Amino acid sequence: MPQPESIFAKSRPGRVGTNVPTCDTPQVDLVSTLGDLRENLRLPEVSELDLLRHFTNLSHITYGIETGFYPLGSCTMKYNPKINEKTAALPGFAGLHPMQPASTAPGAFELLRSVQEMLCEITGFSEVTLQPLAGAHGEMTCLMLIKAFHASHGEADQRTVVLVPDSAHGTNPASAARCGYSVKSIPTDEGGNTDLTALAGALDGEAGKSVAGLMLTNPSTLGLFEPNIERICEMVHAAGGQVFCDGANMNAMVGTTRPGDHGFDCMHLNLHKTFSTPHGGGGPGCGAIGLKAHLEPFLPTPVIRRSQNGSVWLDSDRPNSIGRVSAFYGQFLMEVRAYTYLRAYGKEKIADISRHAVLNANYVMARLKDVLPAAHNRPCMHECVLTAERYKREFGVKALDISKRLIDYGFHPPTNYFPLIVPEAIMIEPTETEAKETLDAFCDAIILICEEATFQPELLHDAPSTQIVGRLDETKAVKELNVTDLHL
Amino acid sequence: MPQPESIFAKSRPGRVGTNVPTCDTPQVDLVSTLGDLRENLRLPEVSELDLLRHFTNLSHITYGIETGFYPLGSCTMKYNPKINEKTAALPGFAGLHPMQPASTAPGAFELLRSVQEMLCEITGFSEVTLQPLAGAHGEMTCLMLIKAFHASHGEADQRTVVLVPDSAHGTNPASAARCGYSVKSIPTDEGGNTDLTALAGALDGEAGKSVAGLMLTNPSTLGLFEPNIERICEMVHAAGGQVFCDGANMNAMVGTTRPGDHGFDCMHLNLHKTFSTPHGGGGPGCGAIGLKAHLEPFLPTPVIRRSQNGSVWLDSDRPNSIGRVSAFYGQFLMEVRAYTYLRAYGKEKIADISRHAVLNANYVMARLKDVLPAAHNRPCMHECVLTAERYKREFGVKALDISKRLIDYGFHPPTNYFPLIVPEAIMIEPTETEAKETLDAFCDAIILICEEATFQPELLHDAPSTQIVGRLDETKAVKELNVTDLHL
Amino acid sequence: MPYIPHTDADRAEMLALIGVDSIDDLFREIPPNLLLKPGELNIPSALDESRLFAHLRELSLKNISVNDVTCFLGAGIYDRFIPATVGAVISRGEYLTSYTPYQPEASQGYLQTIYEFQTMIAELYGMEVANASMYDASTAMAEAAIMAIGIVKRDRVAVSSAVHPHYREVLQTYAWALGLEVVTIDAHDGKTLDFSLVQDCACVIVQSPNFFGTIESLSLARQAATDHGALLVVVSDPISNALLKPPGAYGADIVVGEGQPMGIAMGFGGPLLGLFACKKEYVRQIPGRIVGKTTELHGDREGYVMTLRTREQDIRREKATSNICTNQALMALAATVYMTALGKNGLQQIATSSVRNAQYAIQALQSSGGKLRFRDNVFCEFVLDLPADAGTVRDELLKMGILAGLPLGDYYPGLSQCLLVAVTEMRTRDEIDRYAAALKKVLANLNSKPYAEARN
Amino acid sequence: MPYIPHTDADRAEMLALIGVDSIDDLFREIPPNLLLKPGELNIPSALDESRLFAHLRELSLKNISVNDVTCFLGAGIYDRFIPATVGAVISRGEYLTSYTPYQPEASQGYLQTIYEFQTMIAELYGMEVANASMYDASTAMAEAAIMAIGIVKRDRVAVSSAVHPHYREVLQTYAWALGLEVVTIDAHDGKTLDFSLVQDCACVIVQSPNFFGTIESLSLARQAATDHGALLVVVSDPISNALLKPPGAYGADIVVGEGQPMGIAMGFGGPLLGLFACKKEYVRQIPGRIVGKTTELHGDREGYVMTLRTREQDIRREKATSNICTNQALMALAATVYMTALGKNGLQQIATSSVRNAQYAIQALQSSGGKLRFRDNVFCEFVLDLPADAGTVRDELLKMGILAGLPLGDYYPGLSQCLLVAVTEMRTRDEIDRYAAALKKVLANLNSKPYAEARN
Ligand SMILES: Cc1ncc(COP(=O)(O)O)c(C=O)c1O
Ligand SMILES: Cc1ncc(COP(=O)(O)O)c(C=O)c1O
Repeated sequence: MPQPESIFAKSRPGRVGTNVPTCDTPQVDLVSTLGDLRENLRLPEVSELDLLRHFTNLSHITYGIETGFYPLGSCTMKYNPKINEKTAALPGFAGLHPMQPASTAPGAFELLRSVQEMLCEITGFSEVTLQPLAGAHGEMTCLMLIKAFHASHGEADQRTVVLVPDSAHGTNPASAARCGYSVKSIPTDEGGNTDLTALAGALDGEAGKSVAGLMLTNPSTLGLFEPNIERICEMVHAAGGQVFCDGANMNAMVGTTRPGDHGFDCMHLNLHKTFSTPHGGGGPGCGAIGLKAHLEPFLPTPVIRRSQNGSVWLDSDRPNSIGRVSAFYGQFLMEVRAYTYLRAYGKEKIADISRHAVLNANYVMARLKDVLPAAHNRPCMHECVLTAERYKREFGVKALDISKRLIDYGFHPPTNYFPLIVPEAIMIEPTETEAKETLDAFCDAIILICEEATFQPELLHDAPSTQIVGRLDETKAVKELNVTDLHL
Repeated sequence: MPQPESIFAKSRPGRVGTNVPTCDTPQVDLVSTLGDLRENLRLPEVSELDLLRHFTNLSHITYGIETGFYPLGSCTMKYNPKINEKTAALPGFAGLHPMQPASTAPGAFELLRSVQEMLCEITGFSEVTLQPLAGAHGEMTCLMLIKAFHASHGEADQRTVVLVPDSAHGTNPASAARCGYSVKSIPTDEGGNTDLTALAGALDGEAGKSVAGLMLTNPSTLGLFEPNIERICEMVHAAGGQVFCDGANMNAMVGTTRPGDHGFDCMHLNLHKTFSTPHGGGGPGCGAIGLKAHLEPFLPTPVIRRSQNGSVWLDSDRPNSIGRVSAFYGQFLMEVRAYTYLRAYGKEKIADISRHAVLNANYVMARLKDVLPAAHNRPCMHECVLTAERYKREFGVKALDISKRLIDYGFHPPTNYFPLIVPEAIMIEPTETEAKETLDAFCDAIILICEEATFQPELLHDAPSTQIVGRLDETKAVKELNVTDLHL
Repeated sequence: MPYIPHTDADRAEMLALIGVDSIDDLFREIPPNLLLKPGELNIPSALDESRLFAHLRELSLKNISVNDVTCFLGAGIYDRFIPATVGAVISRGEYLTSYTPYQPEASQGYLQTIYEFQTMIAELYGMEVANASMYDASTAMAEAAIMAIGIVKRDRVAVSSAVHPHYREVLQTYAWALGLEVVTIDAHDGKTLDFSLVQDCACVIVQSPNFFGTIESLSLARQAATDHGALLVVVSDPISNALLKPPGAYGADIVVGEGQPMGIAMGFGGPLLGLFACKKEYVRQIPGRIVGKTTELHGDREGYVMTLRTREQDIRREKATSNICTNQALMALAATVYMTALGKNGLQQIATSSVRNAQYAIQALQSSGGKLRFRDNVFCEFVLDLPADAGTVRDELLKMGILAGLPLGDYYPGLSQCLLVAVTEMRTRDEIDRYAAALKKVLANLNSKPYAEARN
Repeated sequence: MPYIPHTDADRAEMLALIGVDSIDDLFREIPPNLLLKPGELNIPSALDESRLFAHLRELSLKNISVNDVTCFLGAGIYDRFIPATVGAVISRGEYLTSYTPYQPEASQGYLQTIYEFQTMIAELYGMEVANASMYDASTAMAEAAIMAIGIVKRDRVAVSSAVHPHYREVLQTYAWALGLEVVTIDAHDGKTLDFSLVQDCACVIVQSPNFFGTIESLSLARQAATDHGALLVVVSDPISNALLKPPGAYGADIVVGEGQPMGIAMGFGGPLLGLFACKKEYVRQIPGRIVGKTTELHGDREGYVMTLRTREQDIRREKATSNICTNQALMALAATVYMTALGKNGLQQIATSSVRNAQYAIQALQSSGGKLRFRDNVFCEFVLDLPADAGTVRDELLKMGILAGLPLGDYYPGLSQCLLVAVTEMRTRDEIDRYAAALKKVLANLNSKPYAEARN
């Protein structure tokens, strides 16, 4: 396949790619109506067919879940059911204006409220809001609730520190910073759990009084369930702090255990992970949050409620609200998908999600244990974190090289170098929607690659060799920054 | 890319690929209700995701118009607008049952009748029926009308021969045979036109009395307009025969000239060619036919009519009808697409179709004239027929080799070895929806290939080398016939 | 026009290279009197995409679709479950916009799906081979008759009156054109029992489940065909084959059917999908495309090609086994995805649900005043005898949101008080109960009103 | 469950290899008191696909959508033409189901579309660089303010009251969390003129066309920003940029906007598309993903990668330029297809049509009893002053099938008789006439009835 051309290179002045609406109102003089006009507008001009060819051929060099196995750790690349796309496309959902009178969209509010209620039940929290637009946005919203909570006790100025484990995802400290908090890192112990001594130290005495809260990922980014979770929550609470759960790993827990029961005060969810709204190449995400009653007063506006009689209403009279965190009701059409997904499983089958996600991850871990040992010798949850340290040490082969070589074998690589605390980390999250044969084929490929690493390491260094391009020069990309088509 | 597995190889007992409707009526004993039951049912059992991966990956090794240029002569591989797919999917069309009371589908009948009327206007015939399901089916229906016409004059037994030019598409003689006619071949003259002397001979005296009609493709399959068309029709009519137009090449004529005005009595259309209903990998086709008043009594039932007051009605009282040629109203959802297409062009732009189709074909012919001369030195219509005879003679390179090599350059090959009367025929139909740059890239590739043919003929013999498989053994396919998965 | 990419500059450059002054010049071989003037055609004006969609939507909303009413109408076209994956696959541009895979190396994906389709259809019907598709069941049946004529060398075919009337009409049209004779075997009590007319026929054609929903005795038919030296052609709803002993197991020579129930929208009856399977010994007489597996000429990778091409019109011309060229590939793909999605269990499940729903409906509708007309086993469709004109009852029920079935009077004059009722897996107990209640009401009204006359 | 492929045999083999007896064993590290019992969760029961779709369809039909009424409501979200090609592209599984292109070699296609998106957005806004997308315009604006704070090192931002009220609310939320101050510049007669409050601010934020539809004087804003040592942040509807001199040409430092009008369904306000562009000198402060062009490490083929990654949270953690991770890639792809489909001419055409339609509507609605509230140039949205409560008028017009606009009273207490009216290219003269006629009727009724009290 030849290198694809830029859409601008395909452009010819005067071509059109669609039949835009005609206009039957009188002409106007644009200058006198609008004022200063622009000089030119360099957008592509191509026919409909050439448009479709461009994007069709580019899709052929884009790896998606429907192309093959995509075990990107921490991202829960599960199957995105096609029925969800059909329901989200219904004109009665897709054609709603967010500022049309609320009374004209009862079906939409019913759906939103139902999603909230199902998520409350699944997470063990008393309220959920769907306003956050992605995981990180949800984290930030949770921290804002925590901030407002402390402020309501007059402790806003005092509690300025957020504790974040060293294994946390980058969005955790970044979200804390976005809320004006300083971040204190909490180490992970040898066994892969939160270091309770260090935590106790951070919560002790004066230090403890400055702590706004702890951001804990459970299961952790090591793919391990935090067995001391109840104790940890108690410790933080005792010091007056709040505990936030990074719920990116909720796929390990759906129907099996509930963060609300663990002692967390609030959590975020990535509906685009756990509840299968499609990742879309990097979004839209969908970041619901769950919280307990004491944080409810601070919920972002507007709040969608259900009254005793079952009807759904919009509560905008929220004097203690942190305010809006996004323009409207969240990623509505993604909520339609999540709703469809939840109703397809139902109470009967919902636990199958976490049970098979965990089964698959443990299976991969077991199959690979001789070539790529797990960072911790414990049952993993929905994902396993392995280390390629030996290959780096002995053969100069890095985790990234193994990943790139996997592309040649037709697989999307796992996550690399995360969590940061595991050297040469390879984080594999198979998800529940993968069949045993797929896992076997993937493990077989890894085992083969590990053999290649030993005998023909250059195969890995030069990988991938089967794609439209070989390994790309990221340093050059930064140094000779080219982020828009300069030939325009 | 590895060779794709069979869907049966991916099957595991107990898997399901969709959530079928549940049942809430009482169980029944199947044996007593139904009688003998089958023993097993070996259908694939895969998950939804594995289903999608299978068909997604197979699509990646399927060349379509949206992948690239597809100049398959005689097939009119033009752009199939996406809006047509949207209108055809409307529940008020897709969800209609053909046997629901006619009074409950006025929109559908209005649409069908409007398609008929537009096609009447475009072809110059007085009536159109949409019942035929593809081009060949339309040919056959036309011949049946002709047969019924002769029968109505008591000439059914006498007129047993159909004249078919030697350049005709294979469906023409086959359709004639399907109507019990014997076929007499009419040669093409040096200039690429119907040999009038031979035609006169076939129509002369007793021979002429046995002639039911002539099946003429205009423009011919040589891509040439038959300049003597009026004369030819007169000659056949004078002998008491009817003239059928194979309208597969209507794309050369839309808005420019009308077969009904040429003297033809009836014609078929391939809506999947001229009117852009998608080819779907080999169908559904869509075979409307047009006819003049004297053939109307014999139309297949039911006939959709418009009364004076504008309302549309179903005429089933047709004593002279040939009867049904298909189960219902034709390829209805394809008619929706054709209607959408016709209304997008409208009277203002409809002629642009033929004008640009002809422009593109002549451009390709002109660009290639030094390497692949046209079979006839005349302006072509919507397609041009070139000959690779020289390459075969001089370098042992066949038209097929050139075609296969084009695949390596990213193009779908043209039609080969048709019409049969041109040695090493390469029949190129670019259609109006291709941009000049695409034609240039294609012509550049052909020129390069012709050079390769001269200096490195093995490149062509071995082509294609870029696909999932190399050239396949068709003889073995026949000898070791394997048309179902024997491993089942 | 976004469908035509040419700019003025393009046109000028192209004309210059061709060496003519204008596009008109390219049409110079057309006699001038045959040329249209610009804008001469009297068709409606162009609509932009947005208005066009609005216009089509409006037209579509004038129709009553199965989304608006509860559908108990079948008669060969069924309101069945279509998995969302079907649309997701067949709308992919690669499948939608490709054509007959004349160049197999560039179409391996599509060819493989056709091969898989053939395998699944053969399996479903219990036959050895199946082709790549026919237009619809009616033409598939006519082709089967003609194929039998060619094999047995007799010019007459026998068809049961319990075969879909439209299919029989199409057969009649085809037969007339070829000068063949069609003899009709009258069914008794909704079932085909007397095969004496098969004598001297090339084949006997029965449908099972037949038009009335009744499961025919295929062993009887097989025996009769053998006795008379005729082939047995069976028309069969593929869904019923999920449960029933398939025609192949009874020794059918050719089996055809309508593939629409397998993942294809009813679409006012088109596009449909003709299924065609036969014994391997007849494969060289089969009409239409067929895909085979082979290997590379100069390698050992496996691949797929269209095969037995010498049967076909483009090579064999008037001697071809059929004139069919373009078939229903995309619909065959839809059915392939459907059969893959449902698989063994899913297909048997929906078939069983249909049987259960139909049995429940038989009970419910009988207690509302209908009577089962025929007593033999049915799959999921049955004939309900009413104490009133079936057309009138159908019309009344339609007003209550129920598409009650097909009045049979137009097809079988003796059955003008009969309604052909289909109950698929899509119907619920509640919907059937509502049908029964509505029927009761309608019958009561008809009996108490001037309508009662209709019964005389 | 078709989403989970495991058979009993699979489970047994897998557990055996892992070396445990049951799936429960794998959860043994979870304290037993935290484990749910099977079926304990109180959520609704499962629905099969067909019933599920029917249920969702029913829910959707409870809503009044733009298919049911004529939409003159805008306020940042617009009913605009969406070419069919947009849906055809973004529904392709490769795009829909991939994720952030961390492995560029396996995602060159998507990366190229993002690079093309950045190019088009930069061009549209007249800026040097654009990022790969933000969540929506409101968060993009808040991020722009925070970015300005980081660049200018002041902890206060100024925003015009004529900026979308929701965006300002979001800004306020973000600012509160960071301890930043937001000062609001009151617009005069619908336009931002007095910039004295920009003093000591890191930036001034104006929207043009602003919330009232009025085209702001960006040269004035630019001058004021420069005078006060602040950055100029402009919020701008991308469609208006097809015609208007873009913010970049006025020297804006950061431009953000809502990409929804470019090929994205209104979808009750989500998913949307935050646009973010800035001067090249600030590119290292930009939030979110950005794609760059580079070449192979060991070759010279060109390719695309995510670049300037050290700005981002996964590498820089609490020092990152933003916490954003997942953005709105698929919506950016939709906008890319949209901009490609319309191109220069199409985009200018629909922008011009919107202007014409709005001007026509201004005339028509004024002759029906409305008054244009502000006198400055508008793009395609304007404030109509009514002789009645705007909410009441809106509700009455809705009964007549017209979604008349946004009553402004909730946002601007002084404007409770004002309606914000948007007129896009989708509206026709006839629809505008019907709006005008309906308004006349409504106003006449309101004046003659007890409603008249509302005017006091
Ligand atoms: C553990 C963890 N937390 C938070 C996030 C942030 O979620 P999002 O990308 O939706 O902002 C991610 C995902 O990327 C994650 O893996
Ligand atoms: C000239 C000509 N006539 C007739 C046909 C038959 O049309 P169809 O394939 O739709 O049956 C074709 C197309 O294949 C053709 O090219």
